[in-house]
Amino acid sequence: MLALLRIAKLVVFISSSLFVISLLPTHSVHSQDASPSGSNLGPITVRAHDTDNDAGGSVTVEWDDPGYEKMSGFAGFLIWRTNTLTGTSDSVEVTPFGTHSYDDRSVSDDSTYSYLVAALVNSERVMSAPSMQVRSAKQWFDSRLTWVLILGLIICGAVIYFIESAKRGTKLFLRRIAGLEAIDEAVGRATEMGRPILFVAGIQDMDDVQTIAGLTILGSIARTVAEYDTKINMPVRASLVMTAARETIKHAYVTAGRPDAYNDDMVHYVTDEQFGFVAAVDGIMVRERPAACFFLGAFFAESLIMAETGNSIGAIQVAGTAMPAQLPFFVAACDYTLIGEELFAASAYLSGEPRQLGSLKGADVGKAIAMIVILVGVIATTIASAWNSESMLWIENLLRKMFSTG
Amino acid sequence: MKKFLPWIILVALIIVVALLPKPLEISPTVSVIVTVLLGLALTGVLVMTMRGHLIGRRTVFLFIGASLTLPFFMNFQMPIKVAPEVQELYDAIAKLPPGSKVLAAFDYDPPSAPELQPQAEAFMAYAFKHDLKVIIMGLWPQGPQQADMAIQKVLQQPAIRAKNIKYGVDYVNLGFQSGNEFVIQRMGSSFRGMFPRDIYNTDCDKIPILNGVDNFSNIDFVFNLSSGYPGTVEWVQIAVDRYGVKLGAGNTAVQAPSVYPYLSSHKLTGLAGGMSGAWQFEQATGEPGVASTYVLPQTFSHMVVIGFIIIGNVALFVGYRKSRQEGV
Amino acid sequence: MKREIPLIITFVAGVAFVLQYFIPHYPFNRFENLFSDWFSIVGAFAIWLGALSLIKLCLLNISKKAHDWPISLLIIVCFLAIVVAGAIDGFNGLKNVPTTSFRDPGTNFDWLYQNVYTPLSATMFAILAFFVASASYRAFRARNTAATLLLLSAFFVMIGRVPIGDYLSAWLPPSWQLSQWANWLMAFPNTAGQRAVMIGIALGTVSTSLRIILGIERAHLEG
Amino acid sequence: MDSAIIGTWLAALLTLGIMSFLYKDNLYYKICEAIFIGISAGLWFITYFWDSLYRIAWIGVVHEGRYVLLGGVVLGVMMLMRLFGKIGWIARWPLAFIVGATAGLKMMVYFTTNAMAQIHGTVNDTMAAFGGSGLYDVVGRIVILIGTVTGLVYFYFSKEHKGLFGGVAKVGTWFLMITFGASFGYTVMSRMSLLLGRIDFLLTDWLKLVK
Repeated sequence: MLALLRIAKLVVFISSSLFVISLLPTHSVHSQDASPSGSNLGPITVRAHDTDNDAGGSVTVEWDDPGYEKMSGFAGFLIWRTNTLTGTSDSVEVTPFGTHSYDDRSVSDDSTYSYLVAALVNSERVMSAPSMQVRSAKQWFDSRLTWVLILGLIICGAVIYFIESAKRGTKLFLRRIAGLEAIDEAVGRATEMGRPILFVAGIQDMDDVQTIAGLTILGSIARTVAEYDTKINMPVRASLVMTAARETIKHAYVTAGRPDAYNDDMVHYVTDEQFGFVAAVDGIMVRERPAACFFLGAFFAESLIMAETGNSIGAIQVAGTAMPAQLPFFVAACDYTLIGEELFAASAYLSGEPRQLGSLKGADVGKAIAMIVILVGVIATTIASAWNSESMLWIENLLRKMFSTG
Repeated sequence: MKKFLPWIILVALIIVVALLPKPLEISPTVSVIVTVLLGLALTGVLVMTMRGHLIGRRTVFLFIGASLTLPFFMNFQMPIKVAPEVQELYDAIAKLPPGSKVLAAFDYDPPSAPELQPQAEAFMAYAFKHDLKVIIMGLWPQGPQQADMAIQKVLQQPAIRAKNIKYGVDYVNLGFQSGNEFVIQRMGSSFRGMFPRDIYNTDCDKIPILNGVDNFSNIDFVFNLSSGYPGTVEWVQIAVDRYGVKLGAGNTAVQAPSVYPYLSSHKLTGLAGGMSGAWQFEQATGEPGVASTYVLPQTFSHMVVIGFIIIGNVALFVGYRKSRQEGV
Repeated sequence: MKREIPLIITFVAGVAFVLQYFIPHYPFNRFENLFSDWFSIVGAFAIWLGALSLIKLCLLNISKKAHDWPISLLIIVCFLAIVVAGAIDGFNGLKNVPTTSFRDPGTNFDWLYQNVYTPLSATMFAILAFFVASASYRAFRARNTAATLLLLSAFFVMIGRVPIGDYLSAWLPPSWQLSQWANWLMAFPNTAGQRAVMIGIALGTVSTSLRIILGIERAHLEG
Repeated sequence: MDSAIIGTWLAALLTLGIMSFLYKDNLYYKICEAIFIGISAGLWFITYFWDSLYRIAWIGVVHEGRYVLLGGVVLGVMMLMRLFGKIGWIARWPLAFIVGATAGLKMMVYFTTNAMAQIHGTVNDTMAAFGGSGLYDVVGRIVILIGTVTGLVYFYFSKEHKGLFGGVAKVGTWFLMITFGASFGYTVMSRMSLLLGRIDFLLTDWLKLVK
């Protein structure tokens, strides 16, 4: 049985090889005949295959140039396509100098195609043999992202593992973040002074994770505010944020047992315009003189205008953002600043919920991996370049491959 | 009396301005005197601060205002040196052969125009003079309008007017498309899908310059002028990372530091950052424009800010010594 | 049920959008575009809530004859003026062949945009210059090591980025001049700090996103 | 007077009005602020109307037959239910969808372009340090290595900043401070440029003092 199968395979192989061989010479002769006088360059070989990692509708054509590009009068390669189901042919594209592959995105997944590539030299066409038949297809997985998937699963797995173990009651150590105590202190001072607090959750919409982190912090601040019966004023720049912030504060008031003290106007929309919003916030600051200002979310250039105005009225200011460009201004003008990741961590800290804290531990695993990878990579490179170590070179290349995203 | 002081100053200022000759220009000698006076005033502030009188915000504001206004009337020349990342940007553009298709993404609005508009003008002038075909688009609603303003301005240059630049042949403005980075994403598969018509509602199939342009592989260079989100970061993340285009950028000075990592990882080919990037770019392309007239006021204001920082630190140091002496 | 459904929606949407990142196959390849379209449509509806909140507060001020009530009236007048101008310009534009936009040059909307909106927003942005100066006067003091480093690096970048930096250091060999120091500072130590912040932010985003998807972080959905 | 001159005067007066805030809060500023809020809120309102409701939803559904966009309309209408007390809770559904989708989308984008690409960049930079392209590069790339790793140590929450670990974290904060200083220094220039633009407008276009 097995022997039969082998024989069958051999027959197929030989006959197909013969078929290909029978085709080849005629075409190469043809192409040499057609080539411009004085040159005896070999044929252009063409391969066509389904474009990898895409949503279908695209075929990649690749070819080798035996040297036509170097000839004077070379004008480009013409790509010629035949739809083998309908038999229609058309030219697809003329590629410029130096290009040896082309993604034909005008194909249909329901047809099969065959491609020819012709070198255009002095208004002559030097044709290649036709490529094998090819059909484009959709892929279910982008194989370039394999390492992203693996590393992502490790980190997400770590986050979920620590969330679960925190849920089961495992004590997790996390160092304290300077600035978090300041939040309660600031609310307390506003209460003492009988002045309102001002909360700005950044100027981005709900499609920014920083805004959501800011709202979570708002949740715990609002609980304290509700208990102390302090006034809170929250101007917002996007209507969706307004709705979400109202939900957040309302929930805090309900939890604190004072649903009657809640009022929708605590959160009010001003304008979607960045600087119009700033003008309004500045106005609120100098007129209402809040005792504490919170700037937690995604900020842009307005960060310093608000923080300096807040500084000039002598408010306690706590800021936090993951916009690297704005951090310096908050650091310079505010009393406490949550730097980058600390903004995301703060919401978990303040909730005090073990599951939230567990997720921070998971992110730390990611940082540990990052540090180890960087250090291993550096040591491997050093050894590889100093002693020509093969195994170190292998590690170096593996790391490069793992983390290359392009 | 004190209540009316600002108004009196205001009225006096208006009278002075009305009496001034127009346009006003100060001779080099007077310029030097004004500079020295400004320096003396700063020294006065230093002495006051050392004696323990911290000056108020308003005095700082006044100094900044003066240091930015007065140099406009002065006559000085400052040498300009081109930074390597600006040179890299210029080299990348200069390497493009005539007829190359350049996608210019205008992702900023009027507030950032002082920094980015000069870069836009220098770029457009260079492109027109060297026969680069420019395709304009914007991820910010006001971006394409800024592009149009830059074009109208450079088209008035005699050398460019002589080239007989034609809309649709030498450049096209595709307008704004909402959707932030998703727009770039979709352009990766099809430009037409995202921009079926140009800003004037003309079908893109009828615009000669767009012939054969359907995705990033038909574009030789992308030049992005950006002042925030969406901007250069998104272009790097999607157009460069996923579609491998060559990208150069002009950024506001604030945005620039956050894209430096991409410059050293070679995802970004050249960067002009802020106003100094603008005048260096003007210098590199040989298109001196408005940025070059800002060199002097900019330098003055820098000096004043640095002066204030030094004053603050001298005061701190003197205060520190004093408190130690008193402690002993 | 009222509480569970939003959490289920969040979970399903979150997982679907993680998956679409890896799957080029239809319909996953359409998700990002679909989200951007849906998001801007929802935004267009939601802005009614915002605008009504703004107008309500202004009307409240006016009816109470609050201290600044004419200012509130001015806000409503300006709001309506540009909305009406934009609406009329837009509908007129639909009649043209080919259609024109409400923000084309020459429309009333454009006049308001150019002469009212632009100077206001540019000036609000520009007064930052004053605040930067007053903040640096106060904050850039060499109080401790960290503050000294902040001060020094700001100093080198500031002076290295204007011609006068090279003017002052002209006596040094070209590769040691102040602009080179500024370039080096921007290219290396600055990149290092940026990278640490960026990697931290990325991991913070991952853990926050997971908390959101798993329904642990849900302050915005309760109430 | 033609509308261009009125426009220039209006723009100049509004510019001065905003600047008067630097002296102190006053009626002139309040008026400019009110105009700004009203005009800009209206501007976004009408822009959303034409760009999203008309151009995406109406054209998309009615003219192009993309019925999938109706999903967005449904979510939008749910959002508006906020206005009607009883059924207002349904506004949480669109919110839940947007937040969930954002979380999924941003998680992967940040993970690849911020975390992975930056780790890759750091390893690559250090490798390039051995290329021997002069002191400038070699020292710089080693600085990148030290700065990135110590900076990450600062953001590590699971261990108290004490002893050697605390020392390393301290170096990390130094790098953060250098980064912040550089950004700040760079920004000073940028901000001056913006103000220059306004002063240029006042002096040139309005007062005509400068050519």
